[in-house]
Amino acid sequence: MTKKRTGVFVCHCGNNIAATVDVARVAKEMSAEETVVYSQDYVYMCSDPGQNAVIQAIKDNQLDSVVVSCCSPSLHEKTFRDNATRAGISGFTCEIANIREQCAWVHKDRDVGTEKAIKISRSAVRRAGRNQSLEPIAVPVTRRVMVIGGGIAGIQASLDMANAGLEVLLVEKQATLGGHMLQLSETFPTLDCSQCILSPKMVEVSRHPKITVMTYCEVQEVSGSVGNFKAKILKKPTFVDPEKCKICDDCTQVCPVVVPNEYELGLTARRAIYIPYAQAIPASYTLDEDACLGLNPIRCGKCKDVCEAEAINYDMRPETVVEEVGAIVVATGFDLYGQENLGEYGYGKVEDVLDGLQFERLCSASGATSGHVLRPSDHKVPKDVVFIQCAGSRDPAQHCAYCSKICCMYTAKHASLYKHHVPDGRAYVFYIDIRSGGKGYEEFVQRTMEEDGAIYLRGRVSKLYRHNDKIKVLGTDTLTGQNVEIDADMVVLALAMQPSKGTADAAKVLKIGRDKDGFLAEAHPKLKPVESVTAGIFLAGAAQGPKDIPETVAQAGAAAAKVIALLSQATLSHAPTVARVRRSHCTGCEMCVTACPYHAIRLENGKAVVNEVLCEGCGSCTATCLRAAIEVKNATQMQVFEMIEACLA
Amino acid sequence: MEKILDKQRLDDWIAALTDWEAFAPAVEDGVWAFRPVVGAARLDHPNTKQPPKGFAFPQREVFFSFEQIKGEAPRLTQKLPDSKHRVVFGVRPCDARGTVRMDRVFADHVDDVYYQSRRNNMAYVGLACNKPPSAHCFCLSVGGSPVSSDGLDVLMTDLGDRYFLAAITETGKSLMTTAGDLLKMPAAADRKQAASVHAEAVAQPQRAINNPDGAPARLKASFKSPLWEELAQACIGCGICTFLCPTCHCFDINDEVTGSAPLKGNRVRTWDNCQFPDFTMHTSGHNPRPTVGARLRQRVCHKFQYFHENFGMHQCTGCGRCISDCPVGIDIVHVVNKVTEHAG
Amino acid sequence: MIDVQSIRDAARDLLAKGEVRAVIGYQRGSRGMLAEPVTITDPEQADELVWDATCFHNLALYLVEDRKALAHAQRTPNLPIAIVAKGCDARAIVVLMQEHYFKREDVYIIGVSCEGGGVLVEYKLARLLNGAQALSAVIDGAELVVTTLAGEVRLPASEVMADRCLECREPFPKEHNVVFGEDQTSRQLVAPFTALARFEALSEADRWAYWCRQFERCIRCFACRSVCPMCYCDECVVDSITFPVAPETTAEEKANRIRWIERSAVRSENITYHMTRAMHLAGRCIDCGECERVCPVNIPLRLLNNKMEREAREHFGYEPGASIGGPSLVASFRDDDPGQFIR
Amino acid sequence: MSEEEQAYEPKIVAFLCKWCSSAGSDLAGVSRIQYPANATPITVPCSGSISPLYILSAFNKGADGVLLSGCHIGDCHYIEGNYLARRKIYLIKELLEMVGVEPDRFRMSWVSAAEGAKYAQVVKDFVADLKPLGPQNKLKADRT
Repeated sequence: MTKKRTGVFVCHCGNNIAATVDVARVAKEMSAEETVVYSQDYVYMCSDPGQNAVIQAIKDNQLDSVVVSCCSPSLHEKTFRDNATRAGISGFTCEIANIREQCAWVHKDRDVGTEKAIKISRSAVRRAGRNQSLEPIAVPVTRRVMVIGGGIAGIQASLDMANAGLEVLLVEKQATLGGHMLQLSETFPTLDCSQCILSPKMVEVSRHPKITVMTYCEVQEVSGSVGNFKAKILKKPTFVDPEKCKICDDCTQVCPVVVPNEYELGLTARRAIYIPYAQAIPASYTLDEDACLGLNPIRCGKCKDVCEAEAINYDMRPETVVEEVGAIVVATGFDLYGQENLGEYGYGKVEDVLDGLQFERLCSASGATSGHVLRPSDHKVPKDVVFIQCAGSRDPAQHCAYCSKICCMYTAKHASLYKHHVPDGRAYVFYIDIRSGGKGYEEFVQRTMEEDGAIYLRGRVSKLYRHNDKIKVLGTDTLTGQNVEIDADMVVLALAMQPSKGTADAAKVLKIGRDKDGFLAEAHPKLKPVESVTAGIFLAGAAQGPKDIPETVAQAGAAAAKVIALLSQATLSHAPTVARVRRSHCTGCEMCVTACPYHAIRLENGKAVVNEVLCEGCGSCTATCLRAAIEVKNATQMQVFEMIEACLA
Repeated sequence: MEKILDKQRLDDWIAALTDWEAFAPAVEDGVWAFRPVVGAARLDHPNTKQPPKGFAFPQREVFFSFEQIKGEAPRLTQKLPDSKHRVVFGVRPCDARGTVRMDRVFADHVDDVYYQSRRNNMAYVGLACNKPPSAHCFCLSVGGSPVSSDGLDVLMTDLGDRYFLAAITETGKSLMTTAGDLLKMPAAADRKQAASVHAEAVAQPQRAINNPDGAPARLKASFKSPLWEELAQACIGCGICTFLCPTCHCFDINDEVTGSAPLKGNRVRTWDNCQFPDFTMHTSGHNPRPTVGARLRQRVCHKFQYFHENFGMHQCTGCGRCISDCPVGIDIVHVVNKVTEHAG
Repeated sequence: MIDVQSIRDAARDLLAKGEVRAVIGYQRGSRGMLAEPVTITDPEQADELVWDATCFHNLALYLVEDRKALAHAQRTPNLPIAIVAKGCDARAIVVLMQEHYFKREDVYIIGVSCEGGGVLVEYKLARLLNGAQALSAVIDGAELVVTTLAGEVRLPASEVMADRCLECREPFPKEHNVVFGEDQTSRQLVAPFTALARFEALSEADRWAYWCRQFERCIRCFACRSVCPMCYCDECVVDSITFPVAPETTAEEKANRIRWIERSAVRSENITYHMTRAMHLAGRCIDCGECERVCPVNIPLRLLNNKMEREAREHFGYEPGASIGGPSLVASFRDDDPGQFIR
Repeated sequence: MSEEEQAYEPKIVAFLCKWCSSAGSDLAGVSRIQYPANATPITVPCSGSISPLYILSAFNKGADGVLLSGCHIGDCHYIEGNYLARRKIYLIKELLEMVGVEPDRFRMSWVSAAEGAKYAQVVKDFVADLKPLGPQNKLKADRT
């Protein structure tokens, strides 16, 4: 190796540094270093003349590396790296020795300060002496985005990105777009109709020239990295050609198979061939292969016989397509907390104990009861309804430790809607606290209590059971200390929100982290709330954590903005200070693979291989590797070793 | 010169050697080693874990220190060993014979000033092995004996309550003379007892190399023998056999840098070891002794062939350390016998 | 008590039927009663195999050597290699597989249970025999059966067994293809980490005085790392030359090895070496105790490794050698790892 | 404190993560909080990149004390680097204490970018704790 030619530039920073540090002495001491061929001090290194002096010195002395002893690298590292680049050498050969914030400003004694400044500078000189000339890594990008999940989050993100000119692939597992929002009756706090605000967006998505909607599809495999992902998508057969289907509904009239209707949460039934709901997007029927008698004219074939449009085709087969995209938005949403987990509230055992979404369907004009609140068991109008909040939330001992955030509001909405439907009925709400942070939220809760007359009881329900045709609800009102006993006609549980099954699947396929509750983990809880830990994969909606519609829409917009910014460039630029594997030393033990927070390392033929685009250069691998087989460029163990020596010389 | 020393008076003799720093076997955490004599010295050791070779050939030796100010010529300062006189008590005859071999190596072609200056200030007071100190002793088959005085300045023989001392060298004589009245003239009975103890010692059963004289030629003929790999199969490549050997003398020279502006440090010699896989590693990545077999062959052939060709004697004194301390049972007696039996 | 013939039969069968390409086991050596490692390839050699209380060696080391030899020869064999493995050896094999050093199907594990005993320590036995020469030593239940010239002696096994065996929590090779001997995992001889606890009760000054003495004795023969199946790196970080040289190895790399320690066998370098080794074995050491056994200058290296093992067990719920698929100790973490020491 | 202790200035190597602790020490500077000059900082990408060998090496080269500082748990710029560090550093700390190195020779702290005063305090406390211990000779190489 030819010896480095390093130049050292010591800044006075006016008197900021020079008052405590003998800058001339620092410059002189540095010239004694093996690799230093040029050394000077100057009053303001960052001034124009100072910067020009650096550039000139690099050229005049054929410097290949630079150390600037000055203020914190957070202020001028970029300045001097740019200078190095302008002078024709790699900016990554430039090191900053912070002798202001970490030295001159915190010490008074000139001798002591000077000694420490020498150590800090010498340490930087040693590091620079082993810096490689690196250039940023350029990655070409595919200007296409895949959105996983066709609920409100996915719809909003797709529209925002498509409107910005990006090509969008919207992948939804169900037969229609819309997600859970489609099941809602009204939305808090304005009580406007959910479908009325969602349907236009769904239509917009379906008609948008930049958006390809892929319903009844699942992402099976994703490879590649930011800018260039490859996604393998499974298209499940619907056995109905949406182009031909006229939505005449003749097929469902003849279909002999009856199964519970998922969209109505089992409150009603559907046929094996069905349309999830009337305004489904795409507007077409789906033949449920599992329920159908056999996809075979010999077995049944009634729907095919009756279909005048000849839209039904029993020979459709699952199909896999591979799509290339530059970024991915994950909007896989939530599920309600498993009902089976809440035996104490009789769910599934005691009739007329419903969950929140079922109650939405009871209230909805398009629902099974055409908007009349009737209890499922006997279709009577329930006169006493108990709403139980925090069903599964805020219970670290048995259920979810977290607050599901939206239940206070939707329970208030339910109580309010119920009172609108059944003015002479009584709505009881058991709650722990009321959390109503949000624009107009607190007022809405107050209206529910005061104007709609919902009875709020602070406390938990200890027990409920069927008693004749009533549900006996036992609880405590902790405000009065009284035991409460209610003979209810119906009970509605505000079940906790949990990450949907699709969220768990997506996390696995995309290899992105999940938090302890299973929600998708953001790259940084404060500063990167819509980024996943993997570059190029973004998060939107309740898959990342419980949130309501406006928050979901805002986050979807934010994710879209990040994608738009990312894909606005022809190539991506990535810092070259990434990990490098010494193949001769690697034994393929996989410790670095496990330790890497970015999944940037994989084993290939028994050796670690770094995906330079994913690597952020944190060095967790270096410290974990037992044989120094992996190191971050320009932050190598050798460099640290020499810096330690410099600090103690 | 022959004398009798009352066992009780050993310490007095050591104390009388005021010009000498005295060492004797002592046990620490179950390990016998030559240590400076503090208080009473007891010579009831089996054999020390390490031979006394480190006195003249320490595991680490600084040759010189260097300092180079940027742009100037390097300045070197030689670091010669101190000139203290050191005497070691309780040296076993096999180890003393090891010293003879080390002396040959470090005076051959060039005088190694570091070795010589240490060696010239050393004296070895040996102790005959009335019984073999280890189950793996085989000094008799390599030209030695449990009562050999080769390489010693004084040979002591344990006669029960007293030692029979024989001066071997002038240094030995002066050590004994310094003792003055402590040493008595031996009576005829003492001489007779010493002679019979020696005879009994030599008659003790030992392990044996079957044909030591034929070994050099037979080993030479066995260079390509497949037995080497077979016998070395279990070798783990550690350095026990050679680091504990009284005759192994390979070393490495390194610069231990202590500062870089100015560049300074020490040039240091440390023991090295032909059983380490990296011993013969070339910069190119080529290793001429890539296998355990090749490395075992080197160790054995150096001792029983190459050294013999150079110096006319085996470079093994039969102390048995490499056998008893080998973690996996590699047994030089067995190896030499097996290879020489199947030679050609 | 395991009949050694059953091990021999198993080895012979495996070789004769061509199910394995070699068997790594123990044989009687030339040094009296002590067993030594052997690799046999011929079914005829199976009768040379032995199994007794001197089978100290952790033979997993030879799986590593085998792998290295194969890599050197650029050979990929189509048959597994069989190995006789005690509980500790089997745990070592698990760690090696966890670190992808070889695959499960590459190894045929002939498990041998230590049952109520373990391996002996030569000096403990010599003390009890009072000068008599032992010709063989087999553990039978809680007793050691020693044959001497004067006849058979039965000694309490616990008085001659190695500390590591007395403290062993798993004297049965859980991972195996075939296993001989009873699973007596529940036996309680001495509580695990007893020696460590005794040592830790010393004051800081006494602890330092102790280790100072130990590390000053070290001659850096590297037997500890040479005998360790986990020290399978081609090049140890404390060595100052580049050992594995590949075509892409640059001259700079060769010339600029970091010298974390010097070759001089002095206290400071010795201690850095041993502490680095203990750190590198954290979560990997399965307490076969071989490093301590082979140390020619009696450095109690098990204490260091035991310390790491106990911390990992108590604070991170980590058990080395328990699972082939689990993450490595230092490459993973738990949210509730101890952090009280951090200010 | 004796005069000798007063005169003795311990040498400290301080490994600071770039994102939190180094930034925190910058804030101490901007706030002009005075603290002893004994600790020379080495900025590393993340506390998770600190190999136990760095610590042993610093002691080997004669550091009287070694300080490690990173982002608070949950705040790691690299998500989980400090979790990995916490486990590894715990082990090396235990090992150092086991062989009888004074526990006060080694210190780890979480210092965020907003905790300039905390960084200054950590250094002050460390220096004060190190002074009574005197020079570190246990692990220091004797290079004569």
